[in-house]
Amino acid sequence: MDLESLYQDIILDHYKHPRGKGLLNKPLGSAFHVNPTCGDEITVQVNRDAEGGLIIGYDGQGCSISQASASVLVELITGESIERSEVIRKAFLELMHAQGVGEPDEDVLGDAIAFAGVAKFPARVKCALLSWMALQDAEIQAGLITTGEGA
Amino acid sequence: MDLESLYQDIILDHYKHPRGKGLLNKPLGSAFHVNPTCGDEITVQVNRDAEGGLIIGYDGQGCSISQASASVLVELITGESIERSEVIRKAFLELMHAQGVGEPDEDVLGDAIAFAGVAKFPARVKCALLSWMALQDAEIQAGLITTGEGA
Amino acid sequence: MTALDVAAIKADFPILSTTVRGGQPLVYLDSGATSQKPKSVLDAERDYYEQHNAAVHRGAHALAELATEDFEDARKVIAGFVGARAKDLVFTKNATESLNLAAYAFSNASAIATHHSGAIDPRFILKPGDSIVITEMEHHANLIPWQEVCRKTGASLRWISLTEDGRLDLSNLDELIDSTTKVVSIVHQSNILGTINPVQLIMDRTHAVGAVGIVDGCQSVPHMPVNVHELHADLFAWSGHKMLGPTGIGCLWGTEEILEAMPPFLTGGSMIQMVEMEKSTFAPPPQKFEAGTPVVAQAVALAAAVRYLENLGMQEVARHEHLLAEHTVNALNALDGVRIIGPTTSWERGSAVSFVVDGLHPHDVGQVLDSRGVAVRVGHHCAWPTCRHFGVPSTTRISPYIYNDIADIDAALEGIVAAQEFFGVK
Amino acid sequence: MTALDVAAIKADFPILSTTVRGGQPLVYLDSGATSQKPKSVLDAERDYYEQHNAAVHRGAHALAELATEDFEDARKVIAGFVGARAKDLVFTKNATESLNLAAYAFSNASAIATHHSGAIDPRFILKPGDSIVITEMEHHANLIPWQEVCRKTGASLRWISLTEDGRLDLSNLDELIDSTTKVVSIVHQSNILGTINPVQLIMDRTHAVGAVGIVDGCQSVPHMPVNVHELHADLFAWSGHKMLGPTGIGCLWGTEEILEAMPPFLTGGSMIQMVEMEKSTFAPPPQKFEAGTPVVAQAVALAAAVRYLENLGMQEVARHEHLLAEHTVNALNALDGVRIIGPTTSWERGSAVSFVVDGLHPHDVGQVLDSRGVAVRVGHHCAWPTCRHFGVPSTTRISPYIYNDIADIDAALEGIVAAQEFFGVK
Ligand SMILES: Cc1ncc(COP(=O)(O)O)c(C=O)c1O
Ligand SMILES: Cc1ncc(COP(=O)(O)O)c(C=O)c1O
Repeated sequence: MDLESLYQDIILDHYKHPRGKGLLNKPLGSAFHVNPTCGDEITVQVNRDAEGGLIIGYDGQGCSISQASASVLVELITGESIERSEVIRKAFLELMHAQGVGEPDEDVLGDAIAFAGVAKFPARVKCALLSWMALQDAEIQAGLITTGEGA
Repeated sequence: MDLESLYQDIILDHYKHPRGKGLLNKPLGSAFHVNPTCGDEITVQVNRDAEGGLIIGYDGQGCSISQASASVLVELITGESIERSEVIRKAFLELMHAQGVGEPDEDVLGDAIAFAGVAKFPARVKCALLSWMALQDAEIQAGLITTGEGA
Repeated sequence: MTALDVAAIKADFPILSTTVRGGQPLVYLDSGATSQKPKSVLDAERDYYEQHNAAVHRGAHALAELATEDFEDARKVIAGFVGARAKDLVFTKNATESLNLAAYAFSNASAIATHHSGAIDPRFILKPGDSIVITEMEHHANLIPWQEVCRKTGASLRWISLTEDGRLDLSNLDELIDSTTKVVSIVHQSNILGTINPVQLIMDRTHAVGAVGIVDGCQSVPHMPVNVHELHADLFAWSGHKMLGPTGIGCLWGTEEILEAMPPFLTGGSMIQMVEMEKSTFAPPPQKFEAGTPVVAQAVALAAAVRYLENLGMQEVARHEHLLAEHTVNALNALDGVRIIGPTTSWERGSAVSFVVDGLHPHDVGQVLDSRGVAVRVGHHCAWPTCRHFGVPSTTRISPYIYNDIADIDAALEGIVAAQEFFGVK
Repeated sequence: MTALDVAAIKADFPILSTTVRGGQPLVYLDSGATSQKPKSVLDAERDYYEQHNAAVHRGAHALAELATEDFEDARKVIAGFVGARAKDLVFTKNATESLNLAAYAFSNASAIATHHSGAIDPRFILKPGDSIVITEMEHHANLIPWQEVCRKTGASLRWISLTEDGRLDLSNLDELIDSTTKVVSIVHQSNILGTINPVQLIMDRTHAVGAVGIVDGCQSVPHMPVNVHELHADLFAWSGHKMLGPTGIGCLWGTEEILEAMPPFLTGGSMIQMVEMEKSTFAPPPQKFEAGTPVVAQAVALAAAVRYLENLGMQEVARHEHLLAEHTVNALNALDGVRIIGPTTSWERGSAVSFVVDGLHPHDVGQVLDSRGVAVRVGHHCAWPTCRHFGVPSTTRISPYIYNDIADIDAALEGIVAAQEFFGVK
């Protein structure tokens, strides 16, 4: 098997050098998610800056995929509007459920297109989605989106 | 299949003309048994005559095998001593578990040797044993034998 | 005349070309108890073991992925068969476990509520004064679990009685199902009488009083098209082994809402969200109800059974069985000294037909049939109170399936006459 | 060096000659999760369906006789494997159900006792103030059912803690198991640590305080000779699928006395003595605990698995696994940056070995091994609190069986080094 198709350099880089890791002082919403098969945990928090752009905080422990995914999430979502962040979140979900077929949109997903290879490993899809599911819950908690939206 | 090897003439005769069917006035012991797969029921009762010989009463409903078996039981056990009745009961149990091999002892079993063919039909062995198991319980209840004896 | 090509179907079932009792060709008419299995089902199970077998949901290696995919694909196929979504389908070991799972929701909730207030959905909490309603034609699997719930909670059991021709007596339905009623659990098609019950009507009354409605579909799913949404039930249980599937698998469908609300039943691995020594939280349904290593190979095989049936078409299956039912009831009605227990016409009834023969015990009827290679069931068919209702200790039951034709039924009919002759009651 | 002819054994398992991940030969080291199945087991199951399949215990026709005989012969063979009598062996769907069956005896008895005094054996009635004792190395299957019993009865849960090298800390055993204790339920061999526990000693203490003693034998029965009488337990649970058997079957052995005393768990057909609408009485064990159509084909197949193992000899199996354990722990001890979670010597431990790699997450270790065709398990192995105890979120586990040799272990070891290199932590 081609290990590099799963562990792309971008993923390994985010894993080793996570961007924006750390919790917020006064989050608007916060969600703790856990992967029940391996015990990996993540807390994702949201707030908004003066212009209404999103501020993301997170902390957790887990495998390279789940950690890199959270780091990429922060990079992609920080400063974005709710609407734009929903577009990105849904595109990432779609990518993860595409089982490796189709061309991800780099304009929307940026570094996250590196996760295309993960979609071929059903057991790792959960890892990649962990922070994104927590983001959704944190946004619901913050009243920024309503339940079920784009679930 | 040879239906006659199961339904021997003696069995059919006892089925159509049951001997000594009916309950006792004041039984020493009485046991009600039921076959949980078909709902067949039998009550067997014991008492003793002046010389200590056994008196048997029974009533119930069921298939030809269970009814004929009860009738044969009455014929064989009535008037016998406890000791002798235990010999007969155990011989009948053995016959039923012999799966049709070996030669039953006609001196002990009398008409009951006709049940040798029943032993080849596991589902019918229960029918044949119904009254004999009830007899054992009735004798235990009457204090004539103790639990487990020859079980 | 029949809707199915029975000869071709028979050829798919290896056991149907065997002989019994010293060379008699087997005529299998005991499918109400358990059905036979086509080659494709046996192949599916074996292929799973030889190619993909691994622990599902827990592993990350290649086989674990394949096994998990097989298992969840099977769930989709089986759920789709009854018009349901995969996420609303729980696998159990048999319909009996499915019905117990439902019953334990009530006794567990009631027990937890005595020690912990709140957090438990009040619909499941039973106490003295509450009632549970079933029918007098229930299989023991849908009777004794409710007796046990009553023993544990103090609730009381009520039942819908039967008419002379083996249908539900609905004359006092609104009194039976009243404001005290918390659960109504009824059989869709009776395994002993063959009656098909007006489930939707009873479920609607159930919901009118705010009770939970449960349907036992053991004898309907194998024999007719079933769409769970049309029944208006909250929970719907059935078994795999009666519909060409293997032993060891049962199903419980539930609405998303009810499955979410029910407390778990079996607990352990794979049904959890988080576990500490002091307390645990649970996964969403269906995992919440599937503790431990699930019945994986059985699910894969049952999906193959579903594919086999879908290939025939359930409308065609139902039509075929209706023709067999018609032939059977007409022929039995015409036989001297034979009385059908259950509906004597083919209207709203399945192909399983119970009967008694004057002067003959069912065991003896069954034995004569068996001596001719014809396998039927004798006994109370796990519906003992139904037998009592009709004043018989037991019955003989002919229950055909897709691989039976009119000739098979006729073999049974001839056997009945032969039994009457053998025992001299004719 | 090994006690078994592994090459010959491998040839009996079709799946072991398949390839994964684009042509890598499969090295299966996840038998602690579920074992693979030899041809003879698959043949036995198929033969049953093709020749004898019918409803057991209920039918009187030829097939029903054959099926019943197959099923009850299987019970004898499987019971005999652990030195037990057939009548003391209950079939379930998995060990999780077996352990739940045991736990529900207590919650059911307690609930019934609140509504009906007498008739219930007081040993099973729990109330606030009573305690249940387990260990900190239990599989969720032997933890959550007891948490649930506590929620339902108000009893409290206690546990035996662990030493640094993954053994039970028995220093305060007599305080933990005291006069308040009604149940002690412990694992024979830990699935995550590999530790073999001094079960007999703990069971003797259990009986000294008059409590019921239960042992989870999931990881012992497949791997060593087990005689239930030597363990001094009242109840003993294990699964079929971890010992070459099919999915969908578990076992519960109990002493005659305890099985008689326990209330039933699942209720329905085949477990009854008499049934009326108002009340039912129950059959003697084991039928009392086997409601509904049992796992017949699975029992037949599990009996074939037992025959396969008996043919190898369980002493030889244990010796083989001991050699593998020794090799594995020694090699892992010698690897830089690798820490075994559990006993670091082969004394009183099985061949399943968990470990963590500095700087690497178990998922990533497992993935690298998987890319080389080596299947291991990563995660908390359904023993999450045990992971917490050792301060790790999860582990990687190598768990070999009779079809693995030293070369298989070495393939895993090489994979660990490759993972360290790939992720640059070496
Ligand atoms: C020690 C132990 N107990 C219980 C179980 C549960 O077994 P099953 O999943 O077969 O019910 C397992 C296996 O997963 C185990 O290893
Ligand atoms: C109507 C009905 N309900 C429940 C059951 C129980 O099914 P199982 O034995 O598969 O659990 C049966 C079959 O025996 C049945 O016919």
